[in-house]
This record gives sequence, structure tokens and C-alpha cells, in this order.
Amino acid sequence: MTAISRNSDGYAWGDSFLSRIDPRVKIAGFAGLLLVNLLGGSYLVSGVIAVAMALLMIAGRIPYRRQLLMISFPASFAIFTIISQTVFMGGEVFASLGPFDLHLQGLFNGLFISLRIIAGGLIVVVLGVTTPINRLCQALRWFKAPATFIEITQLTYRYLFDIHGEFSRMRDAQQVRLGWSSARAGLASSRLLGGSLFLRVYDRGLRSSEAMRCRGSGPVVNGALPRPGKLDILAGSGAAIFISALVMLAVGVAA
Amino acid sequence: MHIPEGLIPAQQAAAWYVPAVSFVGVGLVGLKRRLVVKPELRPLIGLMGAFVFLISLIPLPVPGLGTVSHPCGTPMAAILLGPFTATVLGSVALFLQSLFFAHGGITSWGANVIAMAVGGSFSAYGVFRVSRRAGLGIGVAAGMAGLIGDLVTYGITSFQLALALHGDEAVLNVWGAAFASFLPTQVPLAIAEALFTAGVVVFIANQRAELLEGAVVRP
Amino acid sequence: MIRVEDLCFTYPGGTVALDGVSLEVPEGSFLAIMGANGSGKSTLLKHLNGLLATQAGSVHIADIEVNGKSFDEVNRIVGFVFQDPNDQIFAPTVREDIGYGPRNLGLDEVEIARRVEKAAGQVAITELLDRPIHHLSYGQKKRLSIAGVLAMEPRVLVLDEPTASLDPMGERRLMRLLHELNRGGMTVVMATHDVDLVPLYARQVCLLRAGRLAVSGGLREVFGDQELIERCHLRLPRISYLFEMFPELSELPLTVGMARRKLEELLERGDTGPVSPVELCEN
Amino acid sequence: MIRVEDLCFTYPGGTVALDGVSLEVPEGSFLAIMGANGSGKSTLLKHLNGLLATQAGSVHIADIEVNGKSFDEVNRIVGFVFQDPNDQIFAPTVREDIGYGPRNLGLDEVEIARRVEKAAGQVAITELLDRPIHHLSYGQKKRLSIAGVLAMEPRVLVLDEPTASLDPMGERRLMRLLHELNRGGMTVVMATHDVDLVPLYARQVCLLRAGRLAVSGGLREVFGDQELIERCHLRLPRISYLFEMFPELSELPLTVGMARRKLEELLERGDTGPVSPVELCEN
Ligand SMILES: Nc1ncnc2c1ncn2[C@@H]1O[C@H](COP(=O)(O)OP(=O)(O)OP(=O)(O)O)[C@@H](O)[C@H]1O
Ligand SMILES: Nc1ncnc2c1ncn2[C@@H]1O[C@H](COP(=O)(O)OP(=O)(O)OP(=O)(O)O)[C@@H](O)[C@H]1O
Ligand SMILES: [Mg+2]
Ligand SMILES: [Mg+2]
Repeated sequence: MTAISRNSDGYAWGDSFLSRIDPRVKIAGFAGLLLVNLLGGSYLVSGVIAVAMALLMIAGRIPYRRQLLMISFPASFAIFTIISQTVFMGGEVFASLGPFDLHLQGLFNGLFISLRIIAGGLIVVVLGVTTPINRLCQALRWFKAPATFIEITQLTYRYLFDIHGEFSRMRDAQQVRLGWSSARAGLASSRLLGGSLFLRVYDRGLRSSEAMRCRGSGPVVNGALPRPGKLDILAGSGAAIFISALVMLAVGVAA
Repeated sequence: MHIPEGLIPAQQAAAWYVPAVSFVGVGLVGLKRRLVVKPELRPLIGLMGAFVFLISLIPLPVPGLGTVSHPCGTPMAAILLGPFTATVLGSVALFLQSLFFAHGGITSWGANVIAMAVGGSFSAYGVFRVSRRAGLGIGVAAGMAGLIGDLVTYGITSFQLALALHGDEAVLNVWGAAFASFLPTQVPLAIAEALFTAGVVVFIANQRAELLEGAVVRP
Repeated sequence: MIRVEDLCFTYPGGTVALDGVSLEVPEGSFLAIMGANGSGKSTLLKHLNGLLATQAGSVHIADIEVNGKSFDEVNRIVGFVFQDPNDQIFAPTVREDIGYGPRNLGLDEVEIARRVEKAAGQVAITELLDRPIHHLSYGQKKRLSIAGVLAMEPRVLVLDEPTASLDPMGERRLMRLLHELNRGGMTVVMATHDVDLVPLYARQVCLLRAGRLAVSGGLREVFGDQELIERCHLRLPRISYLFEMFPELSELPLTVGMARRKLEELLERGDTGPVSPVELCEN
Repeated sequence: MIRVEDLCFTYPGGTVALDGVSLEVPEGSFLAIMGANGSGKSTLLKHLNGLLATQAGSVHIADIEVNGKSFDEVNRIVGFVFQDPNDQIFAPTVREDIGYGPRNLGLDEVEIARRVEKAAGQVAITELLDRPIHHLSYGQKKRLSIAGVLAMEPRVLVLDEPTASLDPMGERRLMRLLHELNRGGMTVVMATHDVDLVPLYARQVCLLRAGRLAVSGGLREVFGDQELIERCHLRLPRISYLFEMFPELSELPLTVGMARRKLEELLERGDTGPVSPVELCEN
């Protein structure tokens, strides 16, 4: 009901073997997977990736309701893909729907791209949900991403919680004083909330930027990452082996 | 809607990355300079980034196609902070959304940046400037900017989708079909974006005119 | 009035904030909840009106189970004052903020105006009524946040550190007000760190320690165990420490009034000087 | 160290928050600023590091005039702790927030890490270092906000109600820390409502009343005028009220330690029991 119970990044800050892995290793591994997924060009490769990611999620005890919710967005695109491919691809016609011919090869291609979307979505979800933003930014810094980009990323992230926090605090405060107990009250309350939200967050932001100025007004910089440990080496080599296997699979399928 | 991970084939994804990185790069250089001169801009920038993130996350279903669509938020950011900064904010929002909500993707980031961050910001900013020059009120100008920025974004996105999924049809035909099929959702969305952008800009102009520095070209 | 059974709560980050807390607060009680920073006080209070949904265990208010469905009903009974006033107040002006709750109770404008005036008077912010809320000092915001809840005249009042940042006179006024309301039948539950204040007003104390109920009971029971008190990052009232110089005492006094009587006994003097303000409310 | 001359400040809404305040704080002082809610304490403090620009009058820190130009320079000397911790902390995690100031001082990573650890230890939040700040309780945020400033090791520490919402042990630890830092030469200025705490630590007190300096001086001078104290919405320390029962006393004791000595005199007893923790820091 409150902001706190809905913090979407709660999991990332929790402790699981996935969140403990060095973010640089994770980024490298997942980037490899993304490339293989996109270039692999076969059901088999994307299918194996999807299954592997699902297993990782289960092993890492990522709350499963969230998994479903998160993957529902890319999944919804799958439907669109299948329809458009079935209609627009050439080849054998297996049925027709009004003015449109439905093509078998298109259907298969649509299914393939859908699988690729799901696998890709899962890769990104696993990375995102197990890596706290500050560690991600540390890793990005190590990979020489532009400092301003990282700074804006952090600022944006911080303000997300400010807005979300301010929004839910205001709504909580309203609810507690029965501001949402009837349709009429709800309408008045939502108007009040919408009108004040921007300025309230801005004011809070202004105060925290004052606080920043008092302490030197530089960007928020994360410290350097610790040296990779045993777990990281293990995870890194695991990922390397898995990705090479996938590459070989892809080459094999293509041949 | 942001194009998800895995939909665009590799060559096209790479091709979209090139202009996207250029725009974001130019924006970053400018923004860095701005922050050195005016460090107190940070809260507004963070706030707008977060607003772009949140606004472009409000999902509204597109009937019949199973996908969802949403307003962009970049038009408002462009009016308040200029198109290049808005591009950076859009690109950051897209990056974070793909990670935390599987909304958009990493390999499709370039394409999404071109559509929502670059397309939305620059078209809206242009419309806003031109409308202000033409003597329109600040609310009307902002509303027009929101409307056009939103539609341009979806025009580009449907082109990208068409390019990726046209199969054996001509790209332009598919583009037309995709654009048309998104229209029933997109028109109300664009209107919502227009009203929202106008509302926020007018509200700020009334309450905190100093935030609009430079943005308001006097008619 | 309030029945908490075996309540557990873990935040998304994995912090276990409550771990099997059970509590029974009869109607008309005055309960103080104490404990170190981070011991789970706010988390517990936020369950009493359904702000946080129970994960395990249950909360009943006036025999209504607190959950999403009963939220509005419960919040008609329970008034809740947040720890940070910035979290609680949101309307553009002081007057509108105080009137917000009464308006949602469906009262008419005359009654709303009466309640606003009354509540503002109770926390001494009458002359601020037409100020915009972002023009208030922190303590003034704190007062406003309390007024907004008082104006709803709830049967149960739950306050999260209501006296923090109030000036001493404001603190005394507020505590007397709560004392009076409590005498009039209102159940009062407050989280607080002020160990000097608690013995003056509370009749029941409950001590949280790392999400568990360390002890719950009357003043003597709780303040009797000095070692436990200190393990909970609390201390005895300052006045009690003074009386440690009398090792012959079996019980340390907890308030100025008690101290005075004790001292009179010790000195075997009968005369009583003028009564000091802090003693007045002592029970 | 701090010289405030004839400072006036009116907020945009028209509220006169400061009205001709002059103040001289020598290096190494421990000054408590007290006054009712809305009397102008925070407004005064925010002038000491240039957060608010002077409208009339002037502020000098270590002979630097505080203004927009000298802002950064002044803030290297003055560490400022806000009244509401939510206004002060902004980095994603506790560690980064504490490290923010030291990093901007241009220190190297090793030194930053050392200072972060040290400051976190000083306010007892070492085990929270890797928590995101939106997962903290209010009191934990308060501690963090203090640590972030301590880590910068300023020469002057300005704190706006640092002990509000701290648990009693946290309060005691913090006050002892401030006491120690002060002994080490740091100038400490704090606004506070805790009249029981002030006599234990502060050596100089200044009382604001509706934006004007009501009185400023040593403990005795300020707490001697009970009527003025009460007009400023304050009160005497609780322990003092106990001693009103001895009308023969010319001076009421202000701390447990003083009370104890006084009592020993009155009882003409020589023995001293074990020393209680609250007395330790008494000066
Ligand atoms: N941002 C603001 N805009 C307008 N008026 C303000 C603002 N902040 C404070 N005031 C007013 O200025 C006066 C002094 O406020 P200040 O915050 O200095 O009080 P304070 O002594 O710190 O009080 P408290 O004990 O409540 O923190 C108050 O009357 C308050 O209402
Ligand atoms: N939103 C949150 N997300 C995650 N953890 C939280 C959150 N809020 C509080 N916690 C943690 O839960 C525990 C209990 O917090 P709670 O706010 O109930 O403490 P409290 O007793 O009210 O402390 P305080 O005296 O500081 O107000 C603490 O360890 C805190 O860090
Ligand atoms: Mg709390
Ligand atoms: Mg203040």
C-alpha cells in the first residue's frame, strides 16, 4: 500500500548469489548473451538462452510474480510480431483472413522472432533485477561510459524514488485522512496530488541540491569496485563456456 | 512504445546506434558544460529525467495488437531544458527502463533513442519555438509541441518496426499499415500528451517562471 | 481496542523489521512504544491503520480486521500522525490541510470550520491558518500535522514521535492535550524516544528490540529492568539517576513528582513548596 | 570564529524571521541556540554557511564575509546538518552519501574510505553502509545526515536539532562526540529544544524570540531568568523543578551532577555512590 512495499528494486539490494557477482562480469556475460541471441539466428539458441535465464531466475529466487509482470511487455510485442510476419512474409499461404493472406513461413519466422524477444527480455531482466544501480554505474564507469551519462543516470534514478516516494507519501497521507474513501473525495484528492506533485518534488530536489552545494556540489561518484573474487571468476568462466557453447550451436545449426 | 530487445535484427540495430550515439554524445558534451556553469540545474535535470522515465512507462493497451503504448515526456523536457539535454534524458530513461522493466531493450536502445529521445525532443522543440514566434500562447504552443512530438515519435517507431518486420512487402506499405493500426491508441495519447505538456508548462510558468529561463521565446 | 497478533514484516530489501509482535491495547489506554532507531516502531504503527499490509499475523482495531478492504473504515477510527511532517501535509495552505480530513468525513462547512479552528488552537497555530505550508518552520509543520489528525476526532490516536522538534512548551501542551483526550476515552498510542516524558503520561509501555517485543507492561515493570532498558538503547529518566546516590532505595522514582515525594520521605520533611508545572500531569 | 552583525531576514511571504541579530562566537565555543518553534533558529543557522543570502547585516566566518562568492570557501570550514535529514541525503547508498563530501574535498580514495568508516562508526551506522538510503528508518537517516558532515572534518559544525528522533543512547553518543570534537578545538553551534541536554554540554546559550536575540550568555545567565525562559516557550531542566521544593536555595541545579552535589550538601552526607552515565560528561 505504501511506497515502501512497492519498491521495485528491493530485490536488487537483497542478498543472493546473483547480486553478489561482480557487475563487470555480469555486464560482459549478459552482453555476450545478447549478441549471441541476436546473431544466433536459430530457435535452438534463443530457446536455450530463455530456458537458462528462467532457471537462473528460479535459482536466484527472483520473485516470480515480478518475472511475469516484467516479461509481459516484450511478450505482448511477440503477438504483434507474429501477426505482422504471418501477413507480410511471402511463401505458402495456409489461410486467409479478409483481405490478408496468412503465410506459413511468416508464421514460423514470427514465432522465431518472438522467442528471440522473450529470450532477450529475460536476459535484460535478470541483469537489471540483480544489480543495484550504484554497482551498475561503477561497472559502467570501469567500461569507460561517459561520466555525464552515468551522473544523469544516477540523478534520474534518485529522483525516481523521490517522485515515487513523494507521490506515495502524499497518497498515503490522503488515504489515511479518508481522501480516497469516496469517488468525490478521490477526485478532489487526485487533483490536489497532481497539482502539487511536481512542485513538491522540485522543492525537495532544490533542498537536496542545496545540501549538495554545502558539501561541495560535485557529481555523486561511486567508489571503485573491489577486485573480482572467486565467485566472479567462477561466474565469468561459466558464462564464457556457456556462450561459446551457444556460438558453436549457432554455427552448427547454420551449417 | 519502445521496441523490445531481440525484435530488430542485428544489422539494423547497429545502424540505429550510430545516429543515436552521435546525438546523445553531442548532448552530453553540452550538458556537461551547462552543469559546470550552473550546478543548481541538477535537481531540475534529475527531476525531468525521472518524469520522462515515469511518463513513458504508463502503459495503455493498443486494441487488437496486444501491445501497449504510452506518452513520451520528451516534449516537455525539451521545452524546459532544450532538445539536446532532453535527448540525453530520454536516452537515460530508455536505458533504465530496459534494465528495470524490460521495457525497450539494450540492442534496440539506439532505435528507441532515435524515435523517442531525438525525434520527440527535436520535433517538439521546433514546434514550440515556431509557435511561440508565430505569437501563440505558451499553453497552446506547448500543447502543439506535445502533440507533434508524440506523433513524430510514433511515426519513427512504426517505421523502425516496418523496417524490421516488413517481410516481403514494401517497407512503406507496412509502415503505413503499422502507423494506421497504432492510430486509434495514438491519437488519444497524443492529445493526452498535448494536454499534459501544456498543463505542466503553464503551471510552471505561473508558479515558477524562473524554471523556464530561455525556453520561453517571447512572441 | 487494538489487538496485534504475531505480526511479522520484512521490507523488500530483506530487512526483517517486525518479528512476531503481539500486543493488546484496551480501550482508553495510553501506550508508549519505545526502542532504538530502526527497532521497528514506525513499521509497527503503520500496521495499526493498514498503511502497511500484514505479511503474517493480524491486526484488529475495534474487532475489525485491518486489511485493504477495511482500510477506510479503520481510518475513520484511527488517526495517524507520521514521523516526518513533510510526509503528512500536502494541501496548499494550513487551513486547507487541517480541513482536509473533516471534509472527507462528510461534515458540513460550518462544522469543518469549527473543527479547523479548534484543532489549530489545540496545537497553537491559529495565527498561521492562512499561511502556505511551504512557508512554515519544521516545528510548525509538525504541529500542523498533528492538528490535521485531531480535527478528525478519531477514537484511537496513533502518533509517531509527536514531540520531536516541538519546543518545550509545545511539547507540554501537546502531552497535556493527549492526556485530556485520553481521559475523555480516547486510546492513545505513541512512539517516542523521550524517556523523561513517558513516565509522566503513559500507563503502558512496550519496548521493541530488533523487531521483537522485548517487554510490555506498566511503568514499573519496564523501567525496573535497567539492564534491559540499556540493551534497548534507552536509559532511565534523568531524575532516576539522581537517586542512584541513595543505594538504600528499592525503587528509583521516575518523575519529578515521585522524586519529590521520595525526597520528602528521605528528608522526613512535611512541607510542600509550590507545585511545579511538570508535576501537574503526573499520575 | 563566527561574527554575526545586525542580521535581518524576511521571507518572500513577508514573515520577518530575523530582526537585528548580532552574535559573536569565539573559536572553540559550544553554543546552543534555543527558542520557540518559528523563532528563527533555522533561519539564523542557514546564514552561517551562506545557504540563505544576507538581506541586511553581515556574517563573517573566520574573517571571511559569507556571500555568494565565498560560498564554497565557507562551506569547507563550516559543516551544516539540516533539520530534516530527508533534505540532506541524496546519494543512492549510505556509503556514497557519506563519501560525497570528502570526495569533493579532493581527497584520495584511501582517505575517503577511511573517513567514511570513521564517520559511520561515530554515529553507529557501520552495518548500514551498503543500504540504499530509501531503506532507512527516520532516525537512521538522521544519523547518516550527521555522518556525511562529520566525514568532512569541518572546523565549525552547525547542527539544526541533531538529537531530534535519535534514541537516547544515540543522543548520548552524539553529544559526547560533539563534546570531544569541541574539546579538540572544533566550534559547535547547535539549535535544539532539549533543555535537559543543553546544560550538560553547552557553554554558551543564545535565546531567540520572534527573530530577536532575547538573551545570550552563559548557562547561569540564561537559565537564571525563569520568567524569560518561559516567555520563550522553554522551561528549566526537569531536575531544576525538583529543587523548587527547597526555597532556601539561591540557585537551582541544572544537571544531574549539580543536583547531586547540591543534595549531598543539603543532606550533609559525604558518601558518593557509583557515578551514573548521564553525569559523566557534565562540565
Ligand atoms: N521557506 C519559508 N518561507 C516563508 N516563511 C518561512 C520559511 N521558513 C520559515 N519561515 C517562517 O520564518 C519564521 C522562522 O522560521 P525558522 O524555520 O527559522 O524557525 P525555527 O526557529 O527553526 O523553528 P523550528 O523550531 O520549528 O524549527 C517562522 O515564522 C516560519 O513560519
Ligand atoms: N522503506 C524501507 N525499506 C527497507 N527497509 C526499511 C524501510 N523502512 C525502514 N526499514 C528498515 O526496517 C527497520 C525498522 O524500521 P522502522 O522505521 O520501523 O524503525 P523505527 O523503530 O521507527 O526507527 P526510528 O526510531 O529511527 O524511527 C530498520 O532497520 C530500517 O532500516
Ligand atoms: Mg520511526
Ligand atoms: Mg528550525
